[in-house]
Amino acid sequence: MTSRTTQDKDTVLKLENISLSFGGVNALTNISFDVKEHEIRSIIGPNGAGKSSMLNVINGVYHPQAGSIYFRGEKRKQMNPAQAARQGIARTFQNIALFKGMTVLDNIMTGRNTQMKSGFISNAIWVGKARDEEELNRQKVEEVIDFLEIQHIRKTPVGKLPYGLQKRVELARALAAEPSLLLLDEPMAGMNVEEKQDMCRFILEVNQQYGVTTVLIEHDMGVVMDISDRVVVLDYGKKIGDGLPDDVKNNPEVISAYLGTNH
Amino acid sequence: MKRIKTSVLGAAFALITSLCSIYPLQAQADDQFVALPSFRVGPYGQNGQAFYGGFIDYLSYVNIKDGGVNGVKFAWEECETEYNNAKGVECYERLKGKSGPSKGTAIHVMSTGISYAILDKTQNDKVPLIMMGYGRTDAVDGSVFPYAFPLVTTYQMQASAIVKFLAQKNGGKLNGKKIVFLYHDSAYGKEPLVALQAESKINNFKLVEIPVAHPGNEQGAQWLKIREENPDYVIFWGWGVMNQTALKAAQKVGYPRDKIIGSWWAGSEEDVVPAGEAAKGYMSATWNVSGKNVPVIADIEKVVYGAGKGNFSDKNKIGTVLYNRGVSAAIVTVEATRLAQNKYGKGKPATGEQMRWAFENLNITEAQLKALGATGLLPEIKTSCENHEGSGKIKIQQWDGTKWVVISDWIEGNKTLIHPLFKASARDYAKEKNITPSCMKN
Amino acid sequence: MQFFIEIVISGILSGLMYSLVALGFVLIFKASGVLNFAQGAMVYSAALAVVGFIDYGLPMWLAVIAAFIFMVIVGICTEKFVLGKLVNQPPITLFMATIGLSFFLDGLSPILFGNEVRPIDLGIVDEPIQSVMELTGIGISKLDLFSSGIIILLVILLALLFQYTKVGRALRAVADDHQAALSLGIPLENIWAIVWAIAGFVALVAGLLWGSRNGVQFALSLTALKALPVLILGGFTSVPGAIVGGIIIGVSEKLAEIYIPPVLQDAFGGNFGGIEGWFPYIFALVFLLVRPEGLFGEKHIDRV
Amino acid sequence: MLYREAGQFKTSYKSDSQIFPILQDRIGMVILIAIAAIGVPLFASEYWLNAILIPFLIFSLAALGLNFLTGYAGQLSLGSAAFMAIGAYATYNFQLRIEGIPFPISFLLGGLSAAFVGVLFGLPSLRIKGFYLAVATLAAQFFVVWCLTKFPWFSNNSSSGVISAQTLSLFGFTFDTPASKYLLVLVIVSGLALLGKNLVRSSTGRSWMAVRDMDVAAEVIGIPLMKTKLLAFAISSFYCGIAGALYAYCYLGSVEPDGFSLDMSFKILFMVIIGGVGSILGNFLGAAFILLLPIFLDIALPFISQILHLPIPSSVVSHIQLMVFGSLIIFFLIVEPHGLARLWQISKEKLRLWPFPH
Repeated sequence: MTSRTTQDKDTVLKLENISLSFGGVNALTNISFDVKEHEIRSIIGPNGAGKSSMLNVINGVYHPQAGSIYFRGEKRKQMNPAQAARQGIARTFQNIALFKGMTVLDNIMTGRNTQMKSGFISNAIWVGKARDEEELNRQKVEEVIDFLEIQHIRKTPVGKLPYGLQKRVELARALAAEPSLLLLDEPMAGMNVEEKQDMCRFILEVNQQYGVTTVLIEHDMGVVMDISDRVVVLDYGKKIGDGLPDDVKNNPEVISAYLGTNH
Repeated sequence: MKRIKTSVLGAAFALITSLCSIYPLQAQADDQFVALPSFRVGPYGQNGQAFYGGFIDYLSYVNIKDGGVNGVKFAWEECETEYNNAKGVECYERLKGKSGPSKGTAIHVMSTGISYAILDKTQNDKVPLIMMGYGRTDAVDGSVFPYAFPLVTTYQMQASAIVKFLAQKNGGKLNGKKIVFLYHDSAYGKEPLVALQAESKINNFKLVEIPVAHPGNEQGAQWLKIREENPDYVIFWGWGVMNQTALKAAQKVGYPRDKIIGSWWAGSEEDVVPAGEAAKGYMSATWNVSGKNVPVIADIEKVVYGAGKGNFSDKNKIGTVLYNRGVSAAIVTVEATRLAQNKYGKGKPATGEQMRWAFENLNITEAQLKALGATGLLPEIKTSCENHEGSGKIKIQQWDGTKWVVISDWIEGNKTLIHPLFKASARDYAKEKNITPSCMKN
Repeated sequence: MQFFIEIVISGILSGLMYSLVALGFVLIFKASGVLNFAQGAMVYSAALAVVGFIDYGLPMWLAVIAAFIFMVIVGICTEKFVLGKLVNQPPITLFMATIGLSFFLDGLSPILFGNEVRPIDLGIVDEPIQSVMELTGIGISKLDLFSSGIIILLVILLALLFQYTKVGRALRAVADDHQAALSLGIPLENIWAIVWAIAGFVALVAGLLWGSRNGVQFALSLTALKALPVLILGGFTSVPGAIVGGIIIGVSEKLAEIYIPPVLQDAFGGNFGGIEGWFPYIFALVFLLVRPEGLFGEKHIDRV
Repeated sequence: MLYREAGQFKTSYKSDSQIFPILQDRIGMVILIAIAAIGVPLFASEYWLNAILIPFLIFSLAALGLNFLTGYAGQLSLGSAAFMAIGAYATYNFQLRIEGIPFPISFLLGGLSAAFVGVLFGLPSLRIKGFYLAVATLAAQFFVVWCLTKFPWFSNNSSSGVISAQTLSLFGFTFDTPASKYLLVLVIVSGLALLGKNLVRSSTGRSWMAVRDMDVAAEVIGIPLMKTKLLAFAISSFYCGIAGALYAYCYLGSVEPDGFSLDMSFKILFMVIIGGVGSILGNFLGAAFILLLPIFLDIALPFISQILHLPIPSSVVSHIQLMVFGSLIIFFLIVEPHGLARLWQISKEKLRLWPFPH
């Protein structure tokens, strides 16, 4: 069931009093925030604050018990991830979720799956429709590959790649879908400085060149404060802060959350 | 690791290439070749061992004693089928290639499934397919199945004969009696159904059909049902593990064993010994008697094993039901060869066609059996184009806990009732395959 | 009615026989997360070993002990040479490895112990208990009753082992969480070897009981197929599940075998007996769709 | 030296996405096809055609079918033989009951029937995974065989439940000689293999592999699990169905339901494992290996026993076969989970460098 709402156009995503629990354990309680067009919105917080759960709610992996989600003005209680993907929500995962058995190229090609329409019969026959479509999408994918500078590993099975590159491939897969909303779950976790710099560059470029709205979960405060437009702070599944990076930085609650409880 | 892998690869290709070099070797040109796709392992390996052991022992007996038939020695080769149809086909193809000039004297597969699978092939290759007490029974009609011979007797005739036996026990009639037919749920077990249904009509006894799924090592429910039905007799069409399981299960529910009467594939030592006490009193049909008191069996032990050419390392299988059945099958094959040579020239191996004629014109009389020292081992056999069966007679034997005791004379099934059934089903087959039935002259 | 009771009783008794085989699966699955398809082959091997050693001239009790030792060796070798080499492989791979193992055993044991069909005599005649028979007209097989007794005894024994011995505690720790167990300094290899040995013992008991029921032959290794639906029903990790599941399967399949074919016969004609072969599977499958975690198995959520 | 791709540049995505990107492979393939299509029928003995090559091709096809499901979509199935049975019996009935239907149509329909049943038994895969599913597929195995045995209609009321295949003829030409049957099988199998190859390198194949490798992630990037899994079941069963029809019509000639036993399903599974999970070529290698091994042992072991002067009775031979089978499965799972296909690749890698080690 959907209903038009009277919020301003350039809000891409709006969450209202989201609550999520697993068998009595509350992961998220009564959280509301919004994401505006073209911004980089960061979600920070100590471990177990419910950041990943938040993303899982947004793209329909988890279904909140309470609250409502507005995506491009469309209200929805819940949807399954595939629908979310078709509506242009792409994401990466905290611990890499690439398809280990496949090459980098194939992994990224799966990102195009929502765009590929030809049925299995024409796929089997190959010549003609399916083949042209394959080529078209291959070009798109190659653009992404060039953009992320991973041409050299095109044909390598992802399992064989170092961690940093895998993260990058995962981003590539997400971008290949040409999403309007990109969810990044700790894209820089476990990276060295250079890798982080690259990743930041990519995120910013994606956001600026292609104007992709981005929701980012990241631990590295420095990074967060540099690149994000606005920041949400979660702690124990509750929202304890929301606003521009500087405001958040000086928010006493946030400080206590980070310093008081030493995670 | 790498080294292992490459070596594996090497091995794999070595295997495949070396296989390409296999080419069917030709058997000795002047031998009479018998193809034996046998089975000595798998669920039914026991039965195969005894049967083919006997078969081979008799062939070597003939070779040693009288140097074959008119100087033509017998050659044979086995190929393990594990009672599996696909393997059977592979074996058939392999063996038939080796049979040289006498293209497949005769082929014994001792498996209804396999005989079905190679029926058409034998037809095209002109190799007589001998199914002694198993296989496609409507092949009795030689005008449709010129190369297939369900010799001696068929499941249907056997079932009919068993009914006759039971009738005799009840002073000639079975009116109002109840008989359970407990059968292995396969081609083998289903063949007799038509016969029994027909018999139940004319003898008006109540027939209760209870199938057992392969392999039949769990029959609790079936026997509970039988106990509930409490029939006068159980006619039992089991095979392999199903047999001893049935006897055990019968004991479990307390059904008297001497009211159970099995088919000839449920009536060998291999079937009753594992059941131990439970088997005592159990009856079964057979078309060949067991024991060493048959002259030829004793002679085989003396001649063949005396010469150290026996097929078994230990002789305890000699004289068992299936061993003697193997010998009987071999006797018929040898006599057919003799007949073929008499017609087409002595001293040279007979071809498939010639053997076909011989099998279709067999006439093994009591006198002949006596001469062979096989009196009472198997019934007289007289075949013709209309009758590839040739006998249709069985005896009934009973297990006394240590050995099988024959308790009846030869009983013939109700031909006038059964053979028309064969004709009908053969006609259907002919129609389905658009064959025009016709008897071959020679 | 009396007939119905009889069916249920015999169902329960033969159901427990399935549980016995299922038990072997559960033990190994709990401890090492492997669905050991070779359990059936182990039952076959164990039974063959017993009769084989008897043929070699050992007395019954000695043959049983020898067979047990044989099974332990098999178990340890499996751990060392098969599963030990496959650590961190996906469960399905391990499962397929055990299919391979079952073929290996089906081939090996007949070579060692001969493949003639032989009976095992436990000294109990498998016939209905007369007194009960006369009293109620219900036939209860002595052997089955005896077997059930043994099985219950075995379960209690295992329960005690798990509860009160050091090894048992270690086993449970392993079952709960491999990593944690490792961090507690429990050497997994040994634990697994022990589990396989126990599973071997269970297989031996199963082999003896099934063997005395049907004689020792190849079909014993098919008992695995009877146990699988039990596992689905009871869950792969639950001992009580195996017992209850076994009973449910046993009873339901017997009832089905007796009461469903006539119905079908009226509907379609022809003879529809022999549904025992598939009924437990369909039954378990339907049950799964309703309750994917089985009777006693615990639910789990996909984390991302 | 010979086997080098040096100087072969890909100038378009088309040429980059060829099945055989390397020239030598293409040449090799052409030669292979030529031999298979012309050389073999001319020179192979009847034994080789009937007893080895035809079943080899048929089982390759069945293995291919199972590989879609297990190798690519990651759904372990132990019921392949059942779907072969459906294919065989359905085809038989279409031939029997529809007057003058050309056999390719009835083969197609047979395959489709198998696909339909496959989808039915695939439905549980949406709720249950791994072992539970594997065991569930056993339900298919037993139930289907039972149905075919029990409903006389399927076997045209033959008293024995055995069906014997009608002769195949098209435009007046009848396929009755071994060579003609072989060619028929060859055409169908290689055709389906090509289609299969296309399928697995297309978006369909990628979504299968995605589901196999991580279904949650697959769903998140917009791959509908249900559709993908069921499609895998359908196509897998279709291939098995066709294989079954060929098995009945071009190999055995007459089949009974019990022939399509659990053993056969396992055999096919082993072909997939040993040949190579998730590889097209692998199915052929695996089928060759599993089919030829027993025949090879049949012939080799007696030789060996003669050389070593220790008598090996035929029963022991077959038991040794079982052991070798089992060991090989385990061996491949341990040493090379990707089977012969991967070994073939490795050796090609070596060939590229040969004779220079590095």
